[in-house]
Amino acid sequence: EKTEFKLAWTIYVGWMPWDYGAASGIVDKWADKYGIKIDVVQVNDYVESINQFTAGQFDATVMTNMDALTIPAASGVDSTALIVGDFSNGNDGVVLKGDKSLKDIKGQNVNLVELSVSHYLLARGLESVGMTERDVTVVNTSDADLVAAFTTDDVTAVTTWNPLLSEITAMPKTSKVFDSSMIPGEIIDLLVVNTDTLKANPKLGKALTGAWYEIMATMSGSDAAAVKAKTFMAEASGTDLAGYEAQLASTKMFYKPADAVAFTNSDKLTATMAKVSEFSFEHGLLGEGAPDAGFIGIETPAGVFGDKGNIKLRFDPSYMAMAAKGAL
Amino acid sequence: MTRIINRQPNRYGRIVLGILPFIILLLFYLSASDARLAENPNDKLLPAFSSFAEAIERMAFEPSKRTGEYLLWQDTFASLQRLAMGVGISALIGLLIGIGNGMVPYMRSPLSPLVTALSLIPPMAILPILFIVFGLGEVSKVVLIVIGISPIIVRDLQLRTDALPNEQLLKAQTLGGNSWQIIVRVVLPQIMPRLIEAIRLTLGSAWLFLIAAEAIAATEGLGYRIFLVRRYLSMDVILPYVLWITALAFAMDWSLKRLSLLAFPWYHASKGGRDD
Amino acid sequence: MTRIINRQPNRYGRIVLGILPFIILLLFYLSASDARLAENPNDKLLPAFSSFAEAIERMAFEPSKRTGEYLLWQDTFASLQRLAMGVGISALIGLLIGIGNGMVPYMRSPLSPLVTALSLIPPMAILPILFIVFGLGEVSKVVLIVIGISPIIVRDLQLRTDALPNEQLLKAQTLGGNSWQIIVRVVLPQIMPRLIEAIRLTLGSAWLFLIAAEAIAATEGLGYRIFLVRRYLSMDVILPYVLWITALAFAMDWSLKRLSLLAFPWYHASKGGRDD
Amino acid sequence: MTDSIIEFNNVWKEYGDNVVLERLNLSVKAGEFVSIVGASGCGKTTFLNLLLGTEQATRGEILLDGQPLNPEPGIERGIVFQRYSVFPHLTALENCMLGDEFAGSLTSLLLGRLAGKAKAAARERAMGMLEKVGLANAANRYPSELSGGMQQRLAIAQALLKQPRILLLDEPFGALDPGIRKDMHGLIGELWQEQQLTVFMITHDLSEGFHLGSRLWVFDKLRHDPQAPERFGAQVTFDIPLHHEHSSAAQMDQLATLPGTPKAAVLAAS
Amino acid sequence: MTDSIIEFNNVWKEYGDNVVLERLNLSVKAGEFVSIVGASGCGKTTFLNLLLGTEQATRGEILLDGQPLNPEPGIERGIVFQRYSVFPHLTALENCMLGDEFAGSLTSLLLGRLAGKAKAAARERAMGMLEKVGLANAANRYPSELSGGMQQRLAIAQALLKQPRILLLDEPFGALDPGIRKDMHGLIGELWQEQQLTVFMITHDLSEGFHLGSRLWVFDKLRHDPQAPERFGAQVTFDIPLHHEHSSAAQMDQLATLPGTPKAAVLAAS
Ligand SMILES: Nc1ncnc2c1ncn2[C@@H]1O[C@H](COP(=O)(O)OP(=O)(O)OP(=O)(O)O)[C@@H](O)[C@H]1O
Ligand SMILES: Nc1ncnc2c1ncn2[C@@H]1O[C@H](COP(=O)(O)OP(=O)(O)OP(=O)(O)O)[C@@H](O)[C@H]1O
Ligand SMILES: [Mg+2]
Ligand SMILES: [Mg+2]
Repeated sequence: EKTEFKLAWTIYVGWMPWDYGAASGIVDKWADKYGIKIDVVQVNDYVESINQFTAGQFDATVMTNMDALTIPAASGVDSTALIVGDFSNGNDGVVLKGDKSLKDIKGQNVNLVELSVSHYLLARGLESVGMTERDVTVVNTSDADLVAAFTTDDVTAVTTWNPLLSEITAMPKTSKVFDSSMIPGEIIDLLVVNTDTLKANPKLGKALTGAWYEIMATMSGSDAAAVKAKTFMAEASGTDLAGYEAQLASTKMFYKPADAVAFTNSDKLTATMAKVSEFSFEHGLLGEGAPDAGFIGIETPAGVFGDKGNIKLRFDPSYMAMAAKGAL
Repeated sequence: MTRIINRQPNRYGRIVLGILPFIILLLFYLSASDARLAENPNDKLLPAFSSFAEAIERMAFEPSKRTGEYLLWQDTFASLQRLAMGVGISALIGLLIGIGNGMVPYMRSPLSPLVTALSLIPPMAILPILFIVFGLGEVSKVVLIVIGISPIIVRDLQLRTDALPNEQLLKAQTLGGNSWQIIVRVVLPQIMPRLIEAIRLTLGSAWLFLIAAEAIAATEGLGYRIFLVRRYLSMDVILPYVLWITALAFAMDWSLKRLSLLAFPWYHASKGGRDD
Repeated sequence: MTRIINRQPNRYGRIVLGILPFIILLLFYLSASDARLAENPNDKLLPAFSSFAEAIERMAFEPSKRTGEYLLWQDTFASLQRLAMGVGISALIGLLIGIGNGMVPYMRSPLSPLVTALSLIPPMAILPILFIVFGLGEVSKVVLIVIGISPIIVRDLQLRTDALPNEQLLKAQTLGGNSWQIIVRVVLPQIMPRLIEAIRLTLGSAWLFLIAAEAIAATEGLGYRIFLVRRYLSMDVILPYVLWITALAFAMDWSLKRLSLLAFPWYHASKGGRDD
Repeated sequence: MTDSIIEFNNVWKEYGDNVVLERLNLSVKAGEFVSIVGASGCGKTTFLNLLLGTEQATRGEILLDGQPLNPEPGIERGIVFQRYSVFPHLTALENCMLGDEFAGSLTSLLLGRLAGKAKAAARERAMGMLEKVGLANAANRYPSELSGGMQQRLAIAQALLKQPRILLLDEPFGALDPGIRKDMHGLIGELWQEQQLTVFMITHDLSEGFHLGSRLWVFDKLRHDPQAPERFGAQVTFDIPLHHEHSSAAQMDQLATLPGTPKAAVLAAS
Repeated sequence: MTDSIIEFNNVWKEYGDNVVLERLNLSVKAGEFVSIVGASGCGKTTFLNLLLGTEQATRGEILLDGQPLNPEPGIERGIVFQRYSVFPHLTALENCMLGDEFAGSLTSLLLGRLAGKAKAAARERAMGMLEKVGLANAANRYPSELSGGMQQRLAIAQALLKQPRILLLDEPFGALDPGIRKDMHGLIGELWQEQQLTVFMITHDLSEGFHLGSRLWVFDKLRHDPQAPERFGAQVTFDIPLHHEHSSAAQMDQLATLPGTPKAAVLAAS
């Protein structure tokens, strides 16, 4: 029986708790409790970490709902969203130079990480003002270089996430014309586990969920322990406490498992995933063989979107529910 | 002949032996791919050959649904244009500064240490600075190539200029040549074949920088496509692209070699015909 | 002496001229930085020298709050270790296959075309494949360096082995040497200084690959740090890191040159003392 | 013919369509010193390569002591080239010890080195030979620190230490200054007498050939096809026994008038 | 002294502490052919460099036609080295035209090339000279396609086309085979007579020096310091006028017995 598991995380406000959890021993504590070992690995490059998950190198990896659909699920790897950690509530945004509104984006080059949630956000933003992607030119730009890119004259519009977003909006003469708070609950940060692995090893699900909500409890307070935890996370992501707090402010963290369960159980999640599927299909992300947006089935507590015979992405609130009941 | 260093395969044997490792690699891939696909038919890591064929068909011979362009050719054209500009500018810089440094002591004194220092800076580390100075457009991609390879070309051509027999330069002076005439008629033509060698040598790095730059900011190009489809692990696109780049690199190297043989027969004759 | 190609600055003039461009660059930076900071005191693009000092102090001489380590040294150590392993393994491969290909026709026939093909593949393009095959640990970083530079070293050493005068090998055979003895006593020692040259030549690429690999998968290392702080445009950290890498690269190059001069005096004597 | 050390029986050498040597029927006795002259490109080096074993005869057979020649260079045949005959990474002494180091026991097979007593013995033998060729003082110098003449002495010393039956010399003094050349002639003459060697020496300098050899061969084509010069190969057109005290001027004049002799060579020697 | 073309007045040449040449007081008349011999490293090439203008005298002065020598190589002094004196990327004809192409008007200044009539004229002159040195058939070949001797002919032709007052030769035939050397001697002798040149030729071959020169200089050190050989420089220890039909054997024997003469050279020439 498998007792050693690997979890990959990348630097992002909603995922920094895993680093703290590993460093403070919380993850080990819960792993010991269930008699397993969990290796928490930082991966610098977000896409690479998901690719590795898809290739089977990691058992659990942090990613957004859209990437969970388009990378592992689209590659035929049955994946389960074990923990719904947060959703972006202003953490992703569209920024223009000068005193502008979203309509002014027409005809501009927009620098962003193509095919990522930024791309999705832009599409949703354009939709809100009656435009489509054809009204702009998307320029694929590595996230690490977006900030530097924005300082140059030929870059006038970007779509990106934090901490890059706050670096960019901190520059003079910029306007944030659209952000994820205008589409709340559509960009969701998950911990995704390989479904087969989870089925065979429910202990892994229990240990991870238990650890996560212990970390949440620690950092959600306002005592010294919370400050210490958040300072740690701030430094690991290359900023300071104030910077990290600012990022947290635009993130709707589900500190309590019950909130996460409620969010997962709602109908809205199914509708969101339908929108995401639609977007992904249009951009060819569901694979060349996909005949329509419903090609890959997505199972949520409220129902299944798409092909029931080809379910590859599952939202499973049962472990979070156990945490809510204190049953872990 | 019994010593292993003296034993030569015949012509036929050489060809068979040369092809052998490629066949082994191919078989190895096929069996690994089959094994993975048997387990998960949607696996994208080691696609079957039919998937490659489809991907090539799609990228090269069908217009893209989104833009109506033939992606492979569009990417190839964009990348080759950048590469040609980057390498061309580097060659020009290499010629000017390399020959200048080699011939004019008053130019060499200030420039040679600078070029040495520049050649040591890893270009990838200063990418952000490049973007800030040159923007995200075509310029920065070309500049990355230039920064990456021109110090090498400069240093190489400087050495080659130094290595020209001093006798020739003295002789040219006794024939009444002034500095400029000697550079134009005696040095430059002799450095040209060496320039081609230097370009052949640095072409690999040039590709590297091109791909790195395209991975960071682009809307088309071979490197752009590879790093874009990496997002959904489309090995069926990545591998043909890698092979295509390799083929392009080979074709360029070969053409440069041919060009040199045609244009500078005297150079290859005096080298005694040993070319790799 | 009136021709510009004959005019030589004296020793003093050479030193002054050599330093001049660096001073100009420095002054240029200072004025640009002042101008930007005057406009926006929070500007991160061209930090003042005081910011550099603070950043260096923070990275090199204060323990990190998170891990209690001195980051600069930790990064340096991690990167150098990877570099040493990558270059070391490449050197070994280069020696084995380079000398083997150069000396044993039955080895050269199958391997030489393969090495040529491999050397044309741009390693950056196959990065995704590497990570999948070798994982995200130390191995994949070392492997990227090895894949990137060992074909170059192999080809170089193969050419150098080929270029050994055939007379020497015949003489060794008439002295009764068998294949192995000739390789060990005649070929290997003569290839060693050339190996050092090949390493010096490829060290720049090795750094490049190291930085590229660390940018994607690492939790420490010079490339990782630059990549990490790039998101915040922390030029006050990036620039000292770039200079530090440049200094390290220079120190390595210099040490290798010294080592070669000390260990292989016969090689440098017969080259006639012209070393760059 | 049984007392001859080397025998060529109707030997031909062709490279593809290019016939380089044809119908060689030669026999050389142990202790002879054969000087070989001939126009550039006529096949002298090819002839030496046949003897050395790096090239195989296209037709015919070459016998050493009545046995077919080992088709690979070996210790029974020593060689000195015009250049590159010593190892630049070894000192003079190490160059001379190398032959013995190849021939030892286990460490020798594994590493090509000797240890302990065997090493000391090899060093002694090497020093003795260095002394004989006048390089004792330069034992610890690398070839790049030796003059051209000293390098060739070293090459000869190195070859002789293996006590070869045959010594092959391909223009051994071609790159030396005239003065130094004279000294080398003295040396090689002495060593030849002393070690009872059979020597084949190619030279471009006819006077050198006369001076040193006990027998002079002139290589040239007997048959010519102006349209296809590669159709016919060279043979030994003159085989002249030389009686020291040296060949008479008459002998040389006679040679100069014969069609097969390269004019330049005769002029240079006169 | 006024009719001398070249005059050395107490010329010294030192590299740091190393005195290479000392107290040279020499005078050469127009039309003389000075052969220069001396041991290797004694400063012959340095002497030629002083004449050429690539090295400056540390003390003393060198006069050309009574005027201080232009301290830079120029068209009044032609030179031929042992090797590398022709341009490998130009055909024989182009090599010969180069001197004229440097001397034309605008295009020549900008590109080092001639156009139209001037070019045709230069080509004609070059062909004439190639014919004179026997290279007319090889006009369109690159140096790498020429033999060593032909390359040196070409180098001489190229130098003479600028009609230099002085021709400097640094072992011009040192790398040639003996036979070819003889031909070259004939050529250079003819050209010297015909073009009224003043020639300085360094050679290692004493017989060559005697054969060609109208005057022979032997460079050697008069003073020796065994502890510090670099303390004293070489001078012209013998200055021998040579009367053609050639120098007598007696003259050479006398030379051989003198202490300053390199033995090897005399032996080689005998
Ligand atoms: N490996 C080879 N393959 C084909 N042709 C060869 C080979 N080696 C020599 N030849 C040809 O054989 C002929 C004789 O060459 P060889 O080197 O024996 O001449 P040589 O008499 O030694 O000349 P030199 O005096 O210039 O050294 C030449 O025409 C040469 O082109
Ligand atoms: N540029 C230089 N700097 C320092 N020393 C030099 C320089 N050029 C020559 N020498 C020294 O001057 C001396 C004479 O050298 P030169 O080349 O003139 O000798 P040479 O007579 O031409 O010898 P060879 O017959 O070998 O050509 C040598 O000791 C050499 O080391
Ligand atoms: Mg030969
Ligand atoms: Mg000289």
